[in-house]
Amino acid sequence: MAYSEKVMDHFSNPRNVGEIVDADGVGEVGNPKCGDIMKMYIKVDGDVITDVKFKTFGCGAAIATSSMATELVKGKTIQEALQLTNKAVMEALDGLPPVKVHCSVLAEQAIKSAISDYYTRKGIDPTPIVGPIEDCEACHLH
Amino acid sequence: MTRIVYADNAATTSTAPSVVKAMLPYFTELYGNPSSLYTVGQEAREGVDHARQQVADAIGALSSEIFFTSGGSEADNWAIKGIAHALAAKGKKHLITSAFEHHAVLHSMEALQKEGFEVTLLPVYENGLVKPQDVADAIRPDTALVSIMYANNEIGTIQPIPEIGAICREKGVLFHTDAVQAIGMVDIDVKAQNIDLLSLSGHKFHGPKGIGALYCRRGLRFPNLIDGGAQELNRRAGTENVPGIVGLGAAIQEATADIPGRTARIQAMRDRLIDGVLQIPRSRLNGDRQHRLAGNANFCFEGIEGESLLLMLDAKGIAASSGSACTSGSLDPSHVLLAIGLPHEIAHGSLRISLSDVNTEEDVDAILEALPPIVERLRAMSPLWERIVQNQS
Amino acid sequence: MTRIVYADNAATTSTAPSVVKAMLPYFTELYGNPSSLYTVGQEAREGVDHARQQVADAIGALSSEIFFTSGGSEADNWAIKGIAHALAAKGKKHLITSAFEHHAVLHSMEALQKEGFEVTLLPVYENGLVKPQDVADAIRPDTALVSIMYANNEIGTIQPIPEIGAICREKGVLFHTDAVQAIGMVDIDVKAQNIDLLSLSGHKFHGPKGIGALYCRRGLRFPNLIDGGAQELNRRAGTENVPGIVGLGAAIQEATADIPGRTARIQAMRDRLIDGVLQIPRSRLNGDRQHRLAGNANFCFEGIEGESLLLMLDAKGIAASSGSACTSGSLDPSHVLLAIGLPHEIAHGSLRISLSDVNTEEDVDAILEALPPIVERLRAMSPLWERIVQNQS
Ligand SMILES: Cc1ncc(COP(=O)(O)O)c(C=O)c1O
Ligand SMILES: Cc1ncc(COP(=O)(O)O)c(C=O)c1O
Ligand code: FES
Ligand code: FES
Repeated sequence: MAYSEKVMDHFSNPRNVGEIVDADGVGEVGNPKCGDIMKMYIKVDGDVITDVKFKTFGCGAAIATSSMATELVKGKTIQEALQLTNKAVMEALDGLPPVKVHCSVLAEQAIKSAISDYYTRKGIDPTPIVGPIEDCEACHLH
Repeated sequence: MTRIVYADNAATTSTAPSVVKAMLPYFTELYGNPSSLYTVGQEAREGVDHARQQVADAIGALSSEIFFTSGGSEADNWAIKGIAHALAAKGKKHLITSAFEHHAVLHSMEALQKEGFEVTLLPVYENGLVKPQDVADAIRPDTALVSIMYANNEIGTIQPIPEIGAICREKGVLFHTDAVQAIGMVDIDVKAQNIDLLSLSGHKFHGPKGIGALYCRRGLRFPNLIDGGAQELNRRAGTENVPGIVGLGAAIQEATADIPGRTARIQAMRDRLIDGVLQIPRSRLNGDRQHRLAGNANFCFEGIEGESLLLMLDAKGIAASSGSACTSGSLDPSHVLLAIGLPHEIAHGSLRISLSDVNTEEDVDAILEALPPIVERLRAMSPLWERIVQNQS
Repeated sequence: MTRIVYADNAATTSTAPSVVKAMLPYFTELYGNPSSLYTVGQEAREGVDHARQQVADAIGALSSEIFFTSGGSEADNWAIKGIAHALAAKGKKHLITSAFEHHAVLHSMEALQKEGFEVTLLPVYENGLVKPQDVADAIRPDTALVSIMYANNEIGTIQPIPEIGAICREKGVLFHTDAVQAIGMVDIDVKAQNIDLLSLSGHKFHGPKGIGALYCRRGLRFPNLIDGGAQELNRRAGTENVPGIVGLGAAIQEATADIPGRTARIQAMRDRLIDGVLQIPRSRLNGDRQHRLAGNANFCFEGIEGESLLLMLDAKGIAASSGSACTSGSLDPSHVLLAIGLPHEIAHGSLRISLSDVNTEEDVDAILEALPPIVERLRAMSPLWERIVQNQS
């Protein structure tokens, strides 16, 4: 498997684990059948994400990508957070083994899903802003 | 430095120092080709012959019935594909196996399916045991081979091999067993147990990696998997891996010298481990507790995923596994745990701890100390666990 | 005690002490299963990855194109049977090889013939060389594979592989070469020489027995020989023989580090040997003298039989061979010598002396001293020799 040191660091000491009780948006992606669920909580002030927390059921890469994704969006505007790609998450972690790429996709989608929920709660249709949140490609295999 | 607790002996074992010692002369002194006439070749030949006798003695076979292979996978492939191809000529194109065999068996079967063979996969039920009656019921006039493993590599369940052997003999169907996990743990007698073909692999009982054997009952003929030179009575080509063969012989002799004594010690540690681990809420032991390899313990912990668990155990110096080593690159949950009826989300959270005679009570202590807080920590960050707890309350 | 002169390095070589040293930690310390996540498994994985790179570098391949096998025979079987089966689906059921390939190739071809494949055996002429034009002429629209060995194991002739590779590439036919004897003796570059598949075996260049590799050009897909776990990118199942793989890597690196320097030294000894031996009346060197492995000398002595010669040499502490080791159990004369046109009675009297970098000038002296009287003695008791001498006078 050979995870990078960064991955192991974020796995062993995940940043921003937990939940935000009075979150402004909560998103959950994945599916227990395939062994991964990510749940993201965001707190928004104006259009800035002031706090973010996650909970993840999944492999080492799932936990590390969740942790890294929260780091990358914390303090950013919603627009900036929406630009976050799974590639950026992977790069920030110094790469992932090929079979684990989908875990980073999950992290990108978890952030988007939380932002979607934030808009929905405000009575705004998130679809034109956030775009569709597609199923994990690997999921179709099951 | 953290002390390393190696608790993945079902994946592979350390080579015993006595085995390495037996092998060493064959690298640099007795390095001749055993097929050669001259002295240095004949010395190598003697090493090979002696090891063949050691393997034969360990399972109640004749030395002429033992053929060395590169490991358990090759032995499985050779036996299954070989018998299938030999009997297809007589119109027998039906094979019987179980749903939770090792991939070396299952994928050989799949390759044969593509060639037009028909394969019946027997169920293994919640306890992880094949029912002999199911075997009897599945046998048809065109059945070429029954292949049922002696003991499962993930959940450690020991199959009713003597009963299955008797049924196959009575019905005149050939019987292969993958005994890779069973050697040194269970009394095996191929004659008394009516076994026609048996696979074994050195590195599972403190022998070297890359060497194994197929026992093949006298008189059974089927095509080679590896054609070429006249080695192994013309049935398995390739210059003999002399140090490996000598190591396999030494290791199997040690592992089978006193099976009751060996397993009693391992099982006592294993039982304390099981009792301790099952204190963790919402944990379960997978596979029958009685018909079980002495060293095997396989658990599921609801709400957490296996790989994270392993990585955290590794950080504490504990080497264990989830599923089997050869599938750890894949995203799919263990086919073995699915075969005993576990739902996907639970099958993802399994932990296999496998002990051998090199483990100690201190190893068990270390695992029992490290495991509960890790499970707790992973559950604390698991949204699935959150859901399970909410549903419960 | 007589000093042992080991002069059968084409049959097998002693494992270099440096190679054994590289292997040793992987038995008792870094014994983990390379497919495992935890540290002791990942350390083993690093050893395997490093060795894969060493093998790749030695032949100009990418590390992802190297698949470890249990030796040269398995690699030959896998390449030939695999490609044949893959291309049969496209209607390509014709194979081309030469008459004097190793049995691992020839018997694989025969097994395919029984399945309905057609095989063309190219001639090798008196000099023991395949003509590239013959290859070009034999290729048909339904040709699946050309398999020509890099260097012959008995008479040491080096084939025009780059020319054959170019022809195959131009005609769009896959090209496999058995390079088991050539590694460390000839500059091999699979890309420049248009080689699609190449077999090699560790024990021919002071690596361990029971480990080899198949180079397989990127993108080439064909069925596995050994199905099972996900090892070797899902293409060759079985727990990796980690010590063997590490030893293979170390050995191939040493053998190929300075091929010109290594072969010059060996060849100087070999040439003195040939010149000396050919002083014996009615002796001949088999195979082309120029296009020849640096360590190989293969002679025929009229009127005497190979086995007696070997036993008498052995009594003098000299280990050499007649034919190849893996056929020494058989009574048939070497198919290689028959292929270069020797009559049966002469083909029975061959002697192969094969030197390596562990040999010394003293070894050559010893052989040159021992051989002539032995030949004389055997001839003195040979009725065949009597007849030869009578016909001559
Ligand atoms: C040319 C050639 N091919 C194949 C082989 C087979 O290699 P192995 O015995 O390692 O399987 C040998 C030697 O035995 C050989 O010399
Ligand atoms: C039950 C069983 N069969 C077959 C094998 C394959 O053996 P090897 O990896 O030595 O080829 C293994 C272990 O890997 C096993 O546990
Ligand atoms: S999240 Fe499932 S494998 Fe990584
Ligand atoms: S979320 Fe199921 S495999 Fe990715």
